[in-house]
Amino acid sequence: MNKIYKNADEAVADIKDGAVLMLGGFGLCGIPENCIAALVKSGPKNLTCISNNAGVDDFGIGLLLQQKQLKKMIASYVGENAEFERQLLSGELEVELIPQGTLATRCMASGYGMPAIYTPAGVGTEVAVGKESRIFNDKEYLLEYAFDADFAIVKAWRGDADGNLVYKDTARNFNPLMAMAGKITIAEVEELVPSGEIDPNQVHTPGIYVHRIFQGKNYEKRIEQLTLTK
Amino acid sequence: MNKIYKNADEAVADIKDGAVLMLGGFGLCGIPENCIAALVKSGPKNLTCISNNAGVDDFGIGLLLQQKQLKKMIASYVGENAEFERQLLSGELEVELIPQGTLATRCMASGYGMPAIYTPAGVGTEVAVGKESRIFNDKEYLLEYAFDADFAIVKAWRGDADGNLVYKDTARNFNPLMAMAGKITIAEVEELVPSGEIDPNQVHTPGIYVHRIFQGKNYEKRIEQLTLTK
Amino acid sequence: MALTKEQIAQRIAKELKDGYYVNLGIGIPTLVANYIPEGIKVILQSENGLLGMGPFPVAGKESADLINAGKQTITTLPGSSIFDSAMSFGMIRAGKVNLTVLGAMEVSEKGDIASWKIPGKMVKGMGGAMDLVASAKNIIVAMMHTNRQGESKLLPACTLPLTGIKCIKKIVTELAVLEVTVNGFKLLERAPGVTTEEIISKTAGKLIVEGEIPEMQF
Amino acid sequence: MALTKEQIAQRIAKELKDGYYVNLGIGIPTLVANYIPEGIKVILQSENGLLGMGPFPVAGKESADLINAGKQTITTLPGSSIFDSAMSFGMIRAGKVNLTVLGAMEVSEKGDIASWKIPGKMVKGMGGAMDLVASAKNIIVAMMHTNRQGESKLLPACTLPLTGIKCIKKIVTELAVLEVTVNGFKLLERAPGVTTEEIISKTAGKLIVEGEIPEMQF
Repeated sequence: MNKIYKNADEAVADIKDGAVLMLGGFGLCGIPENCIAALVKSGPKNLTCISNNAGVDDFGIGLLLQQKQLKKMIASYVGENAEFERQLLSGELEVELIPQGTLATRCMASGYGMPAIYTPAGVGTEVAVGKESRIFNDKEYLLEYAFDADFAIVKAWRGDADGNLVYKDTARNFNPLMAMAGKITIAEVEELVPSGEIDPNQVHTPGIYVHRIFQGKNYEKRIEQLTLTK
Repeated sequence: MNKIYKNADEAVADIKDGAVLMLGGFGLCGIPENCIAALVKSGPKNLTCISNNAGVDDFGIGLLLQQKQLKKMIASYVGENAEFERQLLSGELEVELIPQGTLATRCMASGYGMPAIYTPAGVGTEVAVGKESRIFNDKEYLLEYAFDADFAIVKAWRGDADGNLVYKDTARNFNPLMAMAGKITIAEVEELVPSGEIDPNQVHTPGIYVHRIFQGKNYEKRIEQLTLTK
Repeated sequence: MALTKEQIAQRIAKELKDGYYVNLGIGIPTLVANYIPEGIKVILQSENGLLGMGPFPVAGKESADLINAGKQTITTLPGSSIFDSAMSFGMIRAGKVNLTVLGAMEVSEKGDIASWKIPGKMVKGMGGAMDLVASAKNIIVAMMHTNRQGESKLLPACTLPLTGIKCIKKIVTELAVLEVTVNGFKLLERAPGVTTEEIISKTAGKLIVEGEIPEMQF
Repeated sequence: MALTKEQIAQRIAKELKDGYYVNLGIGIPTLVANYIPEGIKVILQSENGLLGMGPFPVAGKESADLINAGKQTITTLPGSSIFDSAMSFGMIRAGKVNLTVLGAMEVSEKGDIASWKIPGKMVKGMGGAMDLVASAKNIIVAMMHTNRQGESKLLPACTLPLTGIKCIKKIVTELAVLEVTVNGFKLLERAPGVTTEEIISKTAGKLIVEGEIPEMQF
């Protein structure tokens, strides 16, 4: 068994035109920088990207937008990105907006083998249009389906040869959920350690969910809103 | 805000006759020993206990059985307990058997605000009788409802004043799931530390789910099946 | 005198109770954190996966890995915990968060809220707002009483696309504190020096004014 | 010669592939761990919340906090991970576990399995068995071909309460390896020295015997 890949180029090499990708991260926090750069280089087109946000103009998923590699974006919030807006208004890019908790739970449902979940988010709004709803205990819920992806691409702080992952602070966000939802899950980590160095009790994503792992390099980890106490 | 209780007696003092309790643990591993002892002492009757197992004759939930404090047991596996069998056959005790994964997921659903979940476990068996079923992607699933409890009583390895919990090894099992499902959640820990001593990244149960916490004492931690490599 | 944004936040902060877990939205709600009453402990939840949000970091201590739902650099506190987005919305959905404070474009007399989309303008998305309003048991809206055109934001029915329905319990504006009841907006308090008449004139939805309306206390 | 229990386990172990995540039930299935082929890595899942189950501990190293689903004291290995019961069954339900091996009282020619309950006897419960059989994509049953009364356990239809339906893919008994096909049990291999006629006589469900049936290789 070998899950270790040399680098991002090797890990994403078989991602082809039309693939459905999940990309971890919240804003620019905890995004798989190396894999995004490798995808810009390898250049698959007509991608569907499932990610909470769409990056900024010159970083994160914004880089894939610049290269016009995206056909569809599934996200909860897509501000902070002028090129995104341009492609959306011109009809080049399709967008599906999903409440953030629904997005997260639909990923988890996939990793937990649950075909669908019930959530009250969106009841009575345009999000509910065309969806099945049901009352439980006098409260209305929408039925939302699990979704998976051809490839889930996540970023962790540490990982080991068995594919076990540990995230750092709020860079965790969607990463463990998407890791569970990939038909093939690719994890890039800041530090790849030999199996045995991570306490089994502190593993956030068990290796069973991770198919490929590599140690990323040159992490920029850009801060979107630097806010300081004066 | 004070979640810290002096001891088990104080923490379970308001558990009255007829209460519905969840008790963490798998077999005798990770059970809330101190709270069980305190319940034997305080003596509420007609309890409904939701727990994966029912302990052994003289330990764990078996102690509550000895005192005839249980009206109903909801579990996945109830072997290893002669008194249990006697009460069951004599009709003193009602038992509801639930597949283990269904039991776990129904607890989690409660903590995640999901009123029901779909699982294939039990399809085509007597577990499915009277239950709603539904086909997703050509596979049949049962609709199973979230359940909560008046009190969830869990055991963790470490905890802090904010109620954050960390479990040790497979003593984790049902504990984090039940901790999320209690209207009131009581956590007993081997070591209670000041807030700040547990790395936020290593918290298994965030304090928001825990209402009462105390440092237990005299843990016996009995081994059910000592099995050694010779 | 109409309240400043800081004063709106300050008034909302009076609703906080010891041990409350609170989710604060972007804008005025964020300011509520500056006015937590002395002697009580309030734990802030950030829906990107943090309980126990601390203040912004001092220069040099910022981390790209530690941000809030507004993507601002923040800090943790002793007793903080980190979790994934599913658990974060799980605890919100399960009603474990005691109070949610958020902004709005419009609120209806039924408690409906519109806050995420203006037809004809670029739609950025609902983020976590729909999950929050559909799940939280106790929601306070912090907003201006009227929009830039001077039109009331407290309406018989929302005109903009909805974020959620029948969910808002209380509204604090620069002019008033109002409760959403089954019979409409009920005026609870006036901003110091603001007349009941002014509030009536600026509230388009059904407004219940019973007896003497007290001034807010700070 | 009919296989010993160890040999049944040994034969099943030949189904293991490098990188497989495997859940082994109590009894004969547990013995499979002793015969993992050289040169491949197999990760054992224990449904109480562990991936990477190691051997039983040496005396003095046992821990009450570290047990398997059979409640036996065990150890972890480098690369192990621990999780709660919901995630454990989540990964099972999601089909992430490549192979499940478990015992049975009866298996039907449709792949139904009965393994948890005998009417009139004390019912201990299904534990995780119903979740496992309903979820796993690849299930091998390890059992004796006949019961203590000499009656076949491979039946047209199960007579005992079911654990799951249409889920068993393969059966290894002391006499044979059989595949469950849409047309019934298909005989794949005979135990060394066991005749096809003996297997036919001890299989009550529909049995497909095509051509020469090879002997098992160890």
